[in-house]
Amino acid sequence: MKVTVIVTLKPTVLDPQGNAIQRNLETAGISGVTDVRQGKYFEVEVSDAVGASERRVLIERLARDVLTNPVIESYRIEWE
Amino acid sequence: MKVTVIVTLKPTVLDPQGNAIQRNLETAGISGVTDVRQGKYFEVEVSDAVGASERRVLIERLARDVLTNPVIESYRIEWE
Amino acid sequence: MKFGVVVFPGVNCDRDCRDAVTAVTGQPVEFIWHQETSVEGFDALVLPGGFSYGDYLRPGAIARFSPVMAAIGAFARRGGLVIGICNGFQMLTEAGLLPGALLKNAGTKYVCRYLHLRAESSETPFTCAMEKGRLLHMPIGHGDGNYQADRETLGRLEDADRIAFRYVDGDGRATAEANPNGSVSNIAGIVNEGRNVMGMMPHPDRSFDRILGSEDGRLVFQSMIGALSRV
Amino acid sequence: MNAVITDAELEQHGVTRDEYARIVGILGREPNRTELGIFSVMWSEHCSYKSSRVHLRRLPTEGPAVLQGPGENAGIIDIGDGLAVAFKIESHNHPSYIEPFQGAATGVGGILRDIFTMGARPIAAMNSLRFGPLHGDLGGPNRRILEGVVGGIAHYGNCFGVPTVGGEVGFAECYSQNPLVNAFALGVFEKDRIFFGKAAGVGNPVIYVGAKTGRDGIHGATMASAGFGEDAGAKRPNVQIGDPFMEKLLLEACLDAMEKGLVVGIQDMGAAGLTCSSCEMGARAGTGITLELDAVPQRESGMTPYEIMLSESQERMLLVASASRADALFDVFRKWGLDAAQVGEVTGDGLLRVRLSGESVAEVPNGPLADEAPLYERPAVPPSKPRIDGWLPLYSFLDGAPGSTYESFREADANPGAADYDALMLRAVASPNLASRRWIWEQYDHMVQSSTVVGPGSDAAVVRIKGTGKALAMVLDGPSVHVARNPREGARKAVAEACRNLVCSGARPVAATNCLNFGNPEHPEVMWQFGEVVDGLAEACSVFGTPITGGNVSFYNETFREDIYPTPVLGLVGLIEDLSLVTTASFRDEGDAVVLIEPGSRVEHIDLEEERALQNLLATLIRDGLIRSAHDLSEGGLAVAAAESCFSTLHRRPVGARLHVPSRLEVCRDLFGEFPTRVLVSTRQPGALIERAARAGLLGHRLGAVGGQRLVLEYEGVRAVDLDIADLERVWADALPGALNGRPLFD
Ligand SMILES: Nc1ncnc2c1ncn2[C@@H]1O[C@H](COP(=O)(O)OP(=O)(O)O)[C@@H](O)[C@H]1O
Ligand SMILES: [Mg+2]
Repeated sequence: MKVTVIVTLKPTVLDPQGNAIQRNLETAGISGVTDVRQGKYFEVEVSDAVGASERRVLIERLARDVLTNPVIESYRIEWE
Repeated sequence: MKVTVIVTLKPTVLDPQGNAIQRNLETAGISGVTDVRQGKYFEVEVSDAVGASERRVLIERLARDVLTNPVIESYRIEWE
Repeated sequence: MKFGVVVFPGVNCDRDCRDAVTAVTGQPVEFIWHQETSVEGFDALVLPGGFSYGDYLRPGAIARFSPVMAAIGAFARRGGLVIGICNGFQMLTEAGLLPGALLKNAGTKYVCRYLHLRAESSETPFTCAMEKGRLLHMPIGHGDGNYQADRETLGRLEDADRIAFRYVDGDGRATAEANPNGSVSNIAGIVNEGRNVMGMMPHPDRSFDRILGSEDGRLVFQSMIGALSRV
Repeated sequence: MNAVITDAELEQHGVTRDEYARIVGILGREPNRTELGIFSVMWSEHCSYKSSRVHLRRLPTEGPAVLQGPGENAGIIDIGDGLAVAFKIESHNHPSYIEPFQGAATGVGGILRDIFTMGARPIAAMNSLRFGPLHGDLGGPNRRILEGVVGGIAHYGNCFGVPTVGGEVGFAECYSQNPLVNAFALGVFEKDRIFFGKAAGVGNPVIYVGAKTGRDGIHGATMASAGFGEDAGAKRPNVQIGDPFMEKLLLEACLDAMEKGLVVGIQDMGAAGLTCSSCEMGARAGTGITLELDAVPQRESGMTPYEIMLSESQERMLLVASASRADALFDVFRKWGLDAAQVGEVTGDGLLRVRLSGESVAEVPNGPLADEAPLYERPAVPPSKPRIDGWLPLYSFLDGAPGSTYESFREADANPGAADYDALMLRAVASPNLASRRWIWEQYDHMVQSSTVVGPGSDAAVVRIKGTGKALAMVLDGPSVHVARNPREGARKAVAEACRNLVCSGARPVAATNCLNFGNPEHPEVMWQFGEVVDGLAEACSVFGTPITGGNVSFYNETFREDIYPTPVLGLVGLIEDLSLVTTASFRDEGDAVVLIEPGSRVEHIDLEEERALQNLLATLIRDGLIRSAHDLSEGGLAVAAAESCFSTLHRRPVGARLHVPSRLEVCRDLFGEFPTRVLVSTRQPGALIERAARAGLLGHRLGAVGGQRLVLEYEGVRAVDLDIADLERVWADALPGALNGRPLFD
């Protein structure tokens, strides 16, 4: 089964990457974009041998403990 | 207005970061995950002064020409 | 013969490239600011290493939109010599002047070390001062040097003798252990179809003086001078 | 604008009642909250050095080469040819515990700004790190901290484009919840082009350039002035994110503007941000500054004056320009794609005036704010019993090693005849404090700028100065267990060892910087340690003629009330007059003779005069071309120094050596024991060398020769160690990556 985890910087945390992209869009001929924030997108494949409730726990732990740096990031899980 | 762009590696392209995460899952005590692929997640804020149709063109161009390297990646836009 | 070193915000090997070209060729070298729209008057261009625009988004991705890139493209189409080193290689692939892409290293970490390269072709303006199979000692320093291309592109590179360098061990074998970043087929450098544009991850600009550990990098710039004086 | 300040607020700000009374005295009235905030950061331990200043005065700070001592962003020395060198070390311990990657990254960013603020282009960086053990209960968290810290240093330095050429890493239990991250940077410039943080010229515009101000890091300086307890998590919103690309733009733009003569005064916004930079610049020039907060570029909406003044957002600079040339300055910033804004003006009345929407929100005199911080002579009492048992400093590398390694050495030391020295040798080179650091420094770009002559891995790093035949050698050194056992003696040893490292590389030591990492200054034992260390440093630096041109103090390194070891980290800079003198630790050719140079008696205590004799001897031997390689003996003693000299280099595969170890004490101590003032050299003229040593009052033992594929150490006719050198090197090289993967070689 496939699950998606989205990790984004907390709103008040500076995003140098997003800033640099936004600030240089004019040179790429794109104007009107006032803000860009960059996050991470994970597609996670879980073995079907793992039961449904176990899976929830597993993905929660993966998202919270491995994929996210809780000091600066937060996460969201999209179950399909 | 806020638009989300998701950029993922094409399925045939190998993903060093996803692989590294997956390799380290066992040490983190997480088993049952058979694959992890890492992509990028962009939250883009477009000025309200930009009209709706213009906005579509703008975001398409941003996603296709800037945020994605077509040799290895593909993108998806989520209009809200 | 005038060399131009193109300066993008965030590159950090611009001075190294200038110093290396000056030391090896004795020819005049000038910096070209990324906002320039013309590269008129230059005989060869160097796209240096570093972190243009922080390498945020993807290495070389934002630099591709700088005004000077259009001029560089036209220069290349006219047959001008363009060498991209490290971040410069990444810019050339992003700009479509070289095929393939440079992904994050297989180990995901930045790697800075000396290693061995094998010159795979002496039929390019960047390698003509080396015999085919020649081993070179040169450093790398990158986090995204994992060269990847689809099967068809690879076939074309192989068939047309367009692979300039491969990572090898001290005995000249292109083994998996000798590959520092996971590049397909141990590729460290390639040329375009016209053979006048080369991208390479290792740094000839850091190996032009024995005191730095090696002077094998000189051969690359000597090749360029040789090729330029022949036309 | 007055508000009643409560006791709770004072406590929150770390301001005592007495300090508050002093503030009221200076202002002649009660402060408002913004003013209290301003005083609290400027008078925090981190910014004001209120507990350390009385001691720091005892450090030697002057010498013929010193152009700028402590008091500015960095110290400056003269290296001839019209060139000067700025260098400094700074700690980022607390932020690195909270967020290892960003904490270490922003530490690197801060020290680089200190260097280029003065007009120097950074040409080298180093770092000194301390972590808890990678094995055992806290092994997992400690490994993650190490990986994060190293990744952060690499991220920032690599992108900025400064080669990270060296450093040191140590492990001990006391750093488990309190890692140390000390970052050093060094830059070069023309000696008549030094810039200072002075707000000169009444009417001149005050200009802000760089990243926008956000709510990050508010009260970072106060945070670095308190220990960690249960509430470490609550301090997390303070985390700052580094933007090395922005910093690279600032570097190029600032140097460009200075070159064009557009800068009157300049200072980075580091700890205490806008507050510190504006009031210090005013205080140095004896002027006032008016700030219009509406003009300050802001990342978030609705920021209060308090937040704007105290924000520690990274990658920001404050400049004073002459009124007539401000436009040209803005042009430079525009070229580099940087946001800049005039945020104020220099005034003649000595006041820091802060205004928002036309209204005054704070008004404080610059001078007293910057210079009249309270000064404490805190109680200092020696501890009733030493924390470290006397045995450990003999084999200091065992601190933080797995229990079994520790025990094997303890047994061998007690019963030397029965031990297996091959096994001990393998354990020694695999121990955390001795294992190869390659896994770490390969992540650092140590070659950018094409000037690295000797990179990480030798005794000192060597960077050439382009355009001259000269080079600079530099080293960081902080032997913590020795200092923990005996602070004064340990500090003397640290200076001696750092200088010895420089001399081994062909340099003459010129000047020093230091970072003093200590526990809670309110603990009398900690203040005693501090005073002792300062005296040890002062004495040794005077003997070696290396004045201290600056540094940093980091107190409150404690977690759950446990203080760390007193950990002074010395940064020494030396000059190599000619590139031909550059010497490394590695043996070169088969057949070269190997000689150990040491004083007549082998004791733990260091004699600084003997040390000076050794260093003078070595310097002249190198100058006269007698030395092929030179390696200082430190952790792991003779056996480990010999192994390190054999390991592979850029230019050759590993090479063996067959050495006879002179018998002085007993075998374990003679092989692995750590005694000061010793170097291992290789030479083609052993006879002449030994004779010259004797004339200098030192012993030169001819131990044997370089050659073969095995390292053989004979002791009293027995082969104590006999190992294939490639095998030994593999164990040494694999130990750290193995431990980081949770697969240590020995447990
Ligand atoms: N241990 C020390 N030895 C000598 N000088 C020191 C020491 N600690 C701090 N200093 C000096 O005190 C001044 C203030 O230091 P600091 O507040 O760390 O500077 P910055 O504001 O650049 O961070 C500097 O000039 C520094 O060199
Ligand atoms: Mg400073």
